[in-house]
Amino acid sequence: MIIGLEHYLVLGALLFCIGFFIALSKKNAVGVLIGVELMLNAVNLTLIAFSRFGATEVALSTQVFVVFIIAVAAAEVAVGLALALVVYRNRQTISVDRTTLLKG
Amino acid sequence: MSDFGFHLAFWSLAAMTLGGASMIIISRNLIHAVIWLVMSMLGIAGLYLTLSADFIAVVQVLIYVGAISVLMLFAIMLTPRAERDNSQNIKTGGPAALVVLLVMISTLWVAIDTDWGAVREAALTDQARLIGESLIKHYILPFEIGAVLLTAALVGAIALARQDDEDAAVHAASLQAELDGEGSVDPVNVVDPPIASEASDTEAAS
Amino acid sequence: MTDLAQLSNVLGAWYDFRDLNNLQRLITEWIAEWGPDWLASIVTGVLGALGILAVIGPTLLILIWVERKVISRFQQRYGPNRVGPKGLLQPVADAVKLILKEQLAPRAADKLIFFLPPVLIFVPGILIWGVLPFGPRMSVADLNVGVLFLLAVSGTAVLVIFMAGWSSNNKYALFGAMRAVAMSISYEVPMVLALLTLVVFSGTMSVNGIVEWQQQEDVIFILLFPLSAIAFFFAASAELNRTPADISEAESEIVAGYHTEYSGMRFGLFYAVELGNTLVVSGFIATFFLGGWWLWGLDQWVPSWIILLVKTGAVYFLLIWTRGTLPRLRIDQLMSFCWKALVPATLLFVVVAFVERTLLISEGWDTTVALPIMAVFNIALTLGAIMLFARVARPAPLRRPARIRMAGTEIGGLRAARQVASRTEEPQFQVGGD
Amino acid sequence: MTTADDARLGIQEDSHLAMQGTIEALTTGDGSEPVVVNLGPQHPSTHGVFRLKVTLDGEIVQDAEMRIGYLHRSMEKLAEERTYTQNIPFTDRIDYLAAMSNNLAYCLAAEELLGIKVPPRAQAIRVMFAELQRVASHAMANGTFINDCGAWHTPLFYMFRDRERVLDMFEMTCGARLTTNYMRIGGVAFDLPDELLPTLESFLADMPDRIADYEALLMENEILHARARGVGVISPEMAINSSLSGPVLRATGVPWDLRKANPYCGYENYEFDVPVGEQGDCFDRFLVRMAEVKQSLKILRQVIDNLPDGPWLADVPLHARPEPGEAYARVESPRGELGFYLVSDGGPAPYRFHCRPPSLINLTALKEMSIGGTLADAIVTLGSIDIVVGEIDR
Repeated sequence: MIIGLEHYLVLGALLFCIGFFIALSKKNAVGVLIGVELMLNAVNLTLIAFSRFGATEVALSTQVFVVFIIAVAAAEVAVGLALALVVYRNRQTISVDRTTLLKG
Repeated sequence: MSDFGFHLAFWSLAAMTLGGASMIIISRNLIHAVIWLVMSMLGIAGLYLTLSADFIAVVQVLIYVGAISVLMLFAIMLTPRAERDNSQNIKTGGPAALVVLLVMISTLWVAIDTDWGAVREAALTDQARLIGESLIKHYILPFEIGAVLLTAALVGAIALARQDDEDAAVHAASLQAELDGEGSVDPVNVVDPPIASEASDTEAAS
Repeated sequence: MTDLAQLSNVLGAWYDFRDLNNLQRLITEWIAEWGPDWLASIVTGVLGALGILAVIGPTLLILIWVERKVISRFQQRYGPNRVGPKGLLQPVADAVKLILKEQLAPRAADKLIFFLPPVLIFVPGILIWGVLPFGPRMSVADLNVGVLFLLAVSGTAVLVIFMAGWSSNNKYALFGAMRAVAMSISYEVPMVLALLTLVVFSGTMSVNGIVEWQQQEDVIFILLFPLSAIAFFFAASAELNRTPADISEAESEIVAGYHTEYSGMRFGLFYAVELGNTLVVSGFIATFFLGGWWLWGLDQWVPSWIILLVKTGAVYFLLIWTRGTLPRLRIDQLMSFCWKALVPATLLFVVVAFVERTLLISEGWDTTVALPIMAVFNIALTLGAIMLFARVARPAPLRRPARIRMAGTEIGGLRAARQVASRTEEPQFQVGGD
Repeated sequence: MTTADDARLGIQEDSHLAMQGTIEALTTGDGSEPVVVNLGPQHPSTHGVFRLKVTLDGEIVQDAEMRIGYLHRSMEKLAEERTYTQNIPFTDRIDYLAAMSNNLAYCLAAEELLGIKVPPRAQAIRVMFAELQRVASHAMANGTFINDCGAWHTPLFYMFRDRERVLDMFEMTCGARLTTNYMRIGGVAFDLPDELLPTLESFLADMPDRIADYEALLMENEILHARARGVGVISPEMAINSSLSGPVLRATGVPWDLRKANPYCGYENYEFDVPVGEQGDCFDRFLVRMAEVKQSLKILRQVIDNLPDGPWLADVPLHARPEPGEAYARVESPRGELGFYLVSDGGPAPYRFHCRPPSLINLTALKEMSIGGTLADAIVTLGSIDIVVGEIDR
């Protein structure tokens, strides 16, 4: 049978859920960031699938949109890791559940 | 592309992506997790190729595999070995799995059930040029805002990660205090460590 | 259609070696007649890959010999001449020796990540060859995002080096891996910017498109953008971890860097990929800046891939030359040189390229007249930039000249030292300083 | 994080990898523990079996601790059972890169103990071979120094080419290239062979333009400047306090050379100069060694021009028994002040045989020079001090 749009959507949904679960359950800040990355990638995949199987004039704008998502994701990871470093420096730990205290 | 080749590519790449992602959940060591992430990213880049979005595939490899994963590895290297535990939090694991299951069922049902009116037209050719032009022509404003965002993130990350001397002094003092067991040191009146006072006069030689 | 294409269509016979594409096209057409179409696509893929491996395999062996012989000539010695006629079988002997050696693995090493790198490091090494055009239609995959593909794949090599260094649980290897990662990440920026000037000027991102633009305009990019060529050359030699930037495997400092713990054929793989990468990068330098398979019309008679191999050989000799003679830079000097010298230089030339490109198109200047003027302007700009950098960016200790004085009659301790230092006449020996 | 802090901060203790144990005393600014790297006895650039335990914060050296003794052959004890003449071959193996200077220093000490006068021809021959040895040893020192800076052995091979010519001359006269064993108490073992002087003449004729090549190639090399200038700096006061000697001391600006300060073997009637550096960094040591080679060639020229003839060995009884007493003779070896201290109790063998190795004493300054620099700088500094492990461990 032909590889249609549904195949990619199912794949994207599965990937999103795995990323979501990782983001929720991991104890390490970097682990959470990995989860978030996976979720973003899943969204990109579904977007590109739509652009391929949708009407042509909509295809270009979705690809531009995906470029922006990738840029934002990169910026987000950079700032997230910098935050993790600062948290480590003050709390000597970056495990998410041990830094529950918002201290001034 | 011939049907058989396309099928082979799609299913192998799908297995690679989902396998990599699920291994992240299982692997104990954080660096293993990042390497499995890289594998699933490569899988996704391959999937973009099967969707004939070659510019996005190359950008994906360049940014995710080339830069972001190395950034994560650097972050992991900067924190000591004790923090490299990739284990789940057992207490919150249960409810999280429930929520994820709920989300999964709803998205899958929506994905399969609705009629997307998918039409398989010829893919765009020479996407790099088209994307470039549209970035400059129609999406010039988001393009500029994106540039500002990236610079802000860059400066922010550096400002956060950088450690100037005053912080170092506070930090070293608090560590020392903990060693001596006098409780925490308030950062205001931290005395700078005595700098080697006997400035050797080197006027003789130079 | 360039005249070459018409000519080869007329001839089009498989024995016309000026364009190896004929052979492949004939075979696929023959298969398409009787066999299923997926077999044809598989055969073309296999032929393309075999073509590349045919190029890499023997040249790697010969290159090991060439490199050792050329460096030995620099060092007033003979180089390998015992094994086989004039030492030609030395690389074979090395390979056999490495295969027979025992493959050690450190006990506490991370098994999975320790065994993967020697295999994975081949992936970028071979993938890059796909985009190198040997002739007008003779490139394995003429992607229209060729330049970006080249950068993306060479980016992944960094990750494999990190895995190798981190997993072998050895301090030297970890130092080597961290240095290699930090350096290649920061040297990717000048590489991207240097290629950006070419992409802007030739209008396409496909590597073959750049070569065809040079053929069309009868100019090679090294004349138009000399500083980008120098920056790309240095950044590429830094990516390849070759002197003067081979700090990630600096023998004198960290033994063998990230492949300290690898022995036997695993080390052999690392070594072979390193040479293969050097070959393909010198191929790309020849393609981007020296005009690749085109040489002012010579490519009508001489097969184009021979022209490319000759140019690649020339650039490869340059890489051996720098490796044989220059000492190594420290990691912080490399970083500061990259960010303080290469990045501004290439940024400058990106701006220059944009300006000149718009002049060419919007003003509609005739390229045969405009390009030489721009070339002269760019070369002057390059010399000016290098002079400025040499003067401005000298670190403090280098600003004062190093002076040697003769003590003459004052022999003694500190008092004599002050007398010698306070002497006013011209020191016997002065070096460096501005 | 002690448990008290946890309670105060209200953090539940469930992750089994919590930070146990106290923070080490030597923590760096941001709490990551420093790395201790072993530039172990088996390392390509430690010039022999010598271990440097380096504590690093990132690439910056915080502490460098030296471990020596891997090449200890207890020569000084063995020498006490052998007669004065039998000890001469030991001295070749103490500093195997400058055997002639070792022989010379030991023979001077023995002659002072025995009160023997050395004939003028022997003194001139001794000066000639001491200076030839300096040229060979400096060629080796500068070659390996640049090699530590990373140049792939190319300058090293050029300098080895000159060293080979000197070693051929040694082989011509005393049959051995490295462990020459050429000098005897009271003079030298054999007279000069006839073909030595022409070879020496051609050597002196070629060397100037060879040195001009090195100066052209190496002096203006920007990367060498970047790697060696301002690295491993030591101040004149510190140099004198830690009793450094040789090119390492002269590079800091202190003009101290034994051949001028306390002339031996007739150095006072040769006219030569003592090159002195200014900054006391690695590059100045390199320059001082280059200039010294030129001065040695000047001395060799003068030695050949007025080589006295006559006996080359004073008549000394085979088993001379010096009356009880002690003697200390020192020589300007290529690495610095090499001294031999002999105590005799009237017997045929020395009661005490001690050698002052310049490499060991110059090495003590390595820690002070390399702290604050990077790991690469420490290796370059070690190379510029030019140590010989045989001399350090004896």
